[in-house]
Amino acid sequence: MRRSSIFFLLTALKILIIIALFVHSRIELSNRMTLWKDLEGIVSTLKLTDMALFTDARYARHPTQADLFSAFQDYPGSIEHFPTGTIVPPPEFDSVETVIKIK
Amino acid sequence: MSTEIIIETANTTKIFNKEKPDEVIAVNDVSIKINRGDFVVFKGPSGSGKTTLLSMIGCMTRPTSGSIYVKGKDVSHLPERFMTMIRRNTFGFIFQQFHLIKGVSVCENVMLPLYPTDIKPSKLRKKAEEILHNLGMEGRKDFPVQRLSGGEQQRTTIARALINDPDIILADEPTAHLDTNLSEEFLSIMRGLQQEGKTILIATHDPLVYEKDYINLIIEMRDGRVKNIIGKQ
Amino acid sequence: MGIEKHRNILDYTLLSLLRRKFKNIGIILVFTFVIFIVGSILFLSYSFKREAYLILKGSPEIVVHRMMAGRHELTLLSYMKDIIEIPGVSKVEPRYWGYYYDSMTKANYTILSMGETVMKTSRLLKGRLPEINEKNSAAIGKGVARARFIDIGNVFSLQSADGSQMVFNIVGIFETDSELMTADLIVLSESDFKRLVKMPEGMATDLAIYVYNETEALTVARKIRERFPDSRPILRDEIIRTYDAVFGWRSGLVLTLFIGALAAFIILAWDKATGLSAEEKQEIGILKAIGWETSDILEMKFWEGLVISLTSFLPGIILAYLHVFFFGASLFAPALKGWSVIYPEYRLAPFINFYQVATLMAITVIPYIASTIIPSWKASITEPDIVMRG
Amino acid sequence: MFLHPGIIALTIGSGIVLLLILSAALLGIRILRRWDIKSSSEEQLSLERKTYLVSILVQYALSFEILSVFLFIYTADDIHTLLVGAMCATGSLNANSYGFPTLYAKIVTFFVSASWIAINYLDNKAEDYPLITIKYKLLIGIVPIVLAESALQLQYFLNINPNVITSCCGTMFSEEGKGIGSSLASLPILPTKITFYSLLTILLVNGIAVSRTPIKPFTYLLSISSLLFFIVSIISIITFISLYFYQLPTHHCPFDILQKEYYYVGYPLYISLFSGIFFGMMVGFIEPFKKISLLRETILQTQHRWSLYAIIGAVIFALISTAPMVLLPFTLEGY
Repeated sequence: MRRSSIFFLLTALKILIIIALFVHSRIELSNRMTLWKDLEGIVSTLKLTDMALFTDARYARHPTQADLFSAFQDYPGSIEHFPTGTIVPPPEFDSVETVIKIK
Repeated sequence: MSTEIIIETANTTKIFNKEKPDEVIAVNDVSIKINRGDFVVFKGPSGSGKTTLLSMIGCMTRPTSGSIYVKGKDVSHLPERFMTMIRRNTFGFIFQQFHLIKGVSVCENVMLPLYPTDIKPSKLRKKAEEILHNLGMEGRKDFPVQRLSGGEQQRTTIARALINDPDIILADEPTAHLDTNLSEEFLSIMRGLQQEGKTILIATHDPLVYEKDYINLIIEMRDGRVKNIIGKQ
Repeated sequence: MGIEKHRNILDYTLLSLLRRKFKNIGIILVFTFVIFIVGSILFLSYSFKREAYLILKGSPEIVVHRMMAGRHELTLLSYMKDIIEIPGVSKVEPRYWGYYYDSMTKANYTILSMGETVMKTSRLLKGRLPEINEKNSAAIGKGVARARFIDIGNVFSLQSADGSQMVFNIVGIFETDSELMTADLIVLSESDFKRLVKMPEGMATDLAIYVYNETEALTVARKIRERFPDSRPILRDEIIRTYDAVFGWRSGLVLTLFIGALAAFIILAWDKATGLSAEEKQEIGILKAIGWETSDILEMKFWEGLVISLTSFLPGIILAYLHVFFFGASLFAPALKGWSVIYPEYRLAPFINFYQVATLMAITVIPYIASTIIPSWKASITEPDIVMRG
Repeated sequence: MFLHPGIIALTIGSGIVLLLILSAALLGIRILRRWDIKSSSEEQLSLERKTYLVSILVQYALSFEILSVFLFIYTADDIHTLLVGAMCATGSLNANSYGFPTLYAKIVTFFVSASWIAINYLDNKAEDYPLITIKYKLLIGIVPIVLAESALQLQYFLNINPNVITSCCGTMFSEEGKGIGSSLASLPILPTKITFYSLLTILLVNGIAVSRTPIKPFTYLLSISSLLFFIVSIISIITFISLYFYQLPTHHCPFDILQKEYYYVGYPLYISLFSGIFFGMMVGFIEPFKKISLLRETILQTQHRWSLYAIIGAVIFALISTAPMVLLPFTLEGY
């Protein structure tokens, strides 16, 4: 067999694997639909606003509820929260906050 | 036999490093004519300009001034792209150090010159095997070239030079690394090709070559100039 | 204009790559690793983003904090009756929540009371939630249960604001599937919560506002600000956008750092390509002498780049996918965990799409290919007559 | 500016394209100044070798550019969640005044560099490189376009402000609104349809004429009709074609058809349109080069081939855009 054919075959094989993974992802996602519905239910009952991913600092546990004014709340000098601090900064409010103007 | 002029050089000059301190005039004002079917030897010591002349005729490099006509076409000012086309279609090359590509089988080495063309590999392989067969190399076709003997390497280079069915075969010091027996064998192969109608150009300073009686043109060179042209017929 | 020519050149390229096996395999391995890491980061952060988007749709449409001296203060329940008057508002509910630092396990819990709404049973909750005025019972997240080695039916105690220990029966535990949201929760009844933190009457942590028409939320928020200048309304849109920004920032940050590694790799590749060895140079000289054209050599080099990038890119993606979605991004887990004692166990939802693949390609393959252009050209213009000159 | 992966990718990508085109143009200037095909000097030889470098630089730049057009639209689509009021790419592109100009610049860059490659292809067919001056002048002309594109893109990403409420396709292409988008959306449907299909017919007739005998005036007519057809097609997509895909009489957005909900139908639609139009326009563009005797044969063959590509592209485009009108029950009659 020609070397180029082998190369094409191998590449096609890898693309097939990727397609298989893609199919896997779609199946997995559709399986999760009910889970998300249930989670949404819990979120709305408990009136949660945040994920429990980072529990070591206040702004990391509830990034959406962190206040705007204490700029240095555990940041940037807070070495005790170092690993999460590099991953979750205090929210960039200038890019996420909706300005609510009072007439 | 026809007397079509297949190669003509007109005042061909090649200067390396022009207008620099280390300027070298490798070929100086050479005008020769070669007919189709000739067996030509360029004779002269090393540094006499025969290799440079050969590479200009073979469309590998362009002359600094003067013209070169291959089959009547002026190739001296062609861009490289088109020189390559002519080189690929017209010439077969045999180099002093064989210049086979290591790690590649004999057959593929022979096929290499026609890889960048639209020829089907199966067809190309058949052609290569046929040529190798004619040269008595069929048993070696899937050998890696670095394991071949000197004579076998020589025959592989000949086969590679023939793959594109060239009109003209250029050989640069082909016998330099061969013993007498192999040199004789090489020359007889060349003689056979000449009899098939190919034009043979050999640059050499090996007396074994230029003393052969079937050679009909000897061009003697020294210091980039043609010193003497002996035509035998 | 046939296709054979290109395949022939590809054939030869593969042959010549195979002849320099170790060098090329080395490059492919390094490149695969670069793509694997960058790909994992992209997949991971995109999944978090999408998941946050899907789940947090259940959050209250507006949360209203009260600010005092630049700090988050308890909200007065008396605000509620003014807010409910605002046209478009369908419901206002107080939220009671806060943090509890457990010195025994050195963990931070999120304590909250669920107010008046009573949840029907959920697949994601083993047991039940405490009733509104039920004393000394709690539902906890899996993370808390793990940290304190407790289960349904056990009791555990928290120290209240006046220094006394309050004991709670565990009446419910949130299931593993919900850990992403619930791992560190301790859900108490409203009265227990107030007792635990000694919250004065007439106060709540903040208010959750619901509106009839979601597109009116912004207008409602503005009216709340007009009515109570010391309040800070947070829209659900902002909550979702915060997560977009957090994970975008996160992947952006790591990518920016990683671009350094990529640059180093490109320098390596460049070096490999420019440092044309004498042997390679001669090989190209021979090819040109026997009839290969400059553009054929360029094509060969193009194939070389393509073969190396494809052979690295596709496995890189496959590995990244397996890493993130089958092995829970285990390589990144230490960084994600940080110092948290409670860390949710979750299986990420495998969101992938063409866009991520294209982005990944733009970040990794394109710089690599671009860095090979000039070296390829330099190789391609090797003069054919060097083989004649010996 | 957000540190969004797509934005990082696009910024790096446009930096690379700019670098490639700039170095190609610098080489181009050197070549323009010193080029002398008659000379055998070493300088001329090294210039000839540089032409190879220039052409691969532009070729790579073009392929990155193609990827970047799609990535740009897709990124715009992806970041709409970060912007208030944006519901699709239109909204994101509207977030500031640089969005749409960036898109237009990308399309122009795409067309210009593709035509450069086409001319380069022709030029390499003739032994004395007759088009070299035109070619490198065009190359220098590409530089400001690419420069503008990168600058616009950078400005676009730097100036995205999530606080400013943007208007999305709903308002931009609404029939009541003001501005180009709205006036296109409110064009009367029947006359637009008639114009669309009659221009398509003219283009096809010219294409067939050229593919038989590539001579004047058909070659020029093919170019002109391609250009007109391009403009009318874009208008038609906004005015009526997209409506059939959305099955909604009021939804005029030209970007939503790129989304999953519509089975990505926009991609084949735009790709066939762009490639068909490109080849159609190039047919007339290369007509003047026929004067060069060495190129005459090549150009005749090329025109024949390109006119076929133009026909194929236009037919595929027309088929895709007509299919929902014929196959789906939705009609616009009565609106």
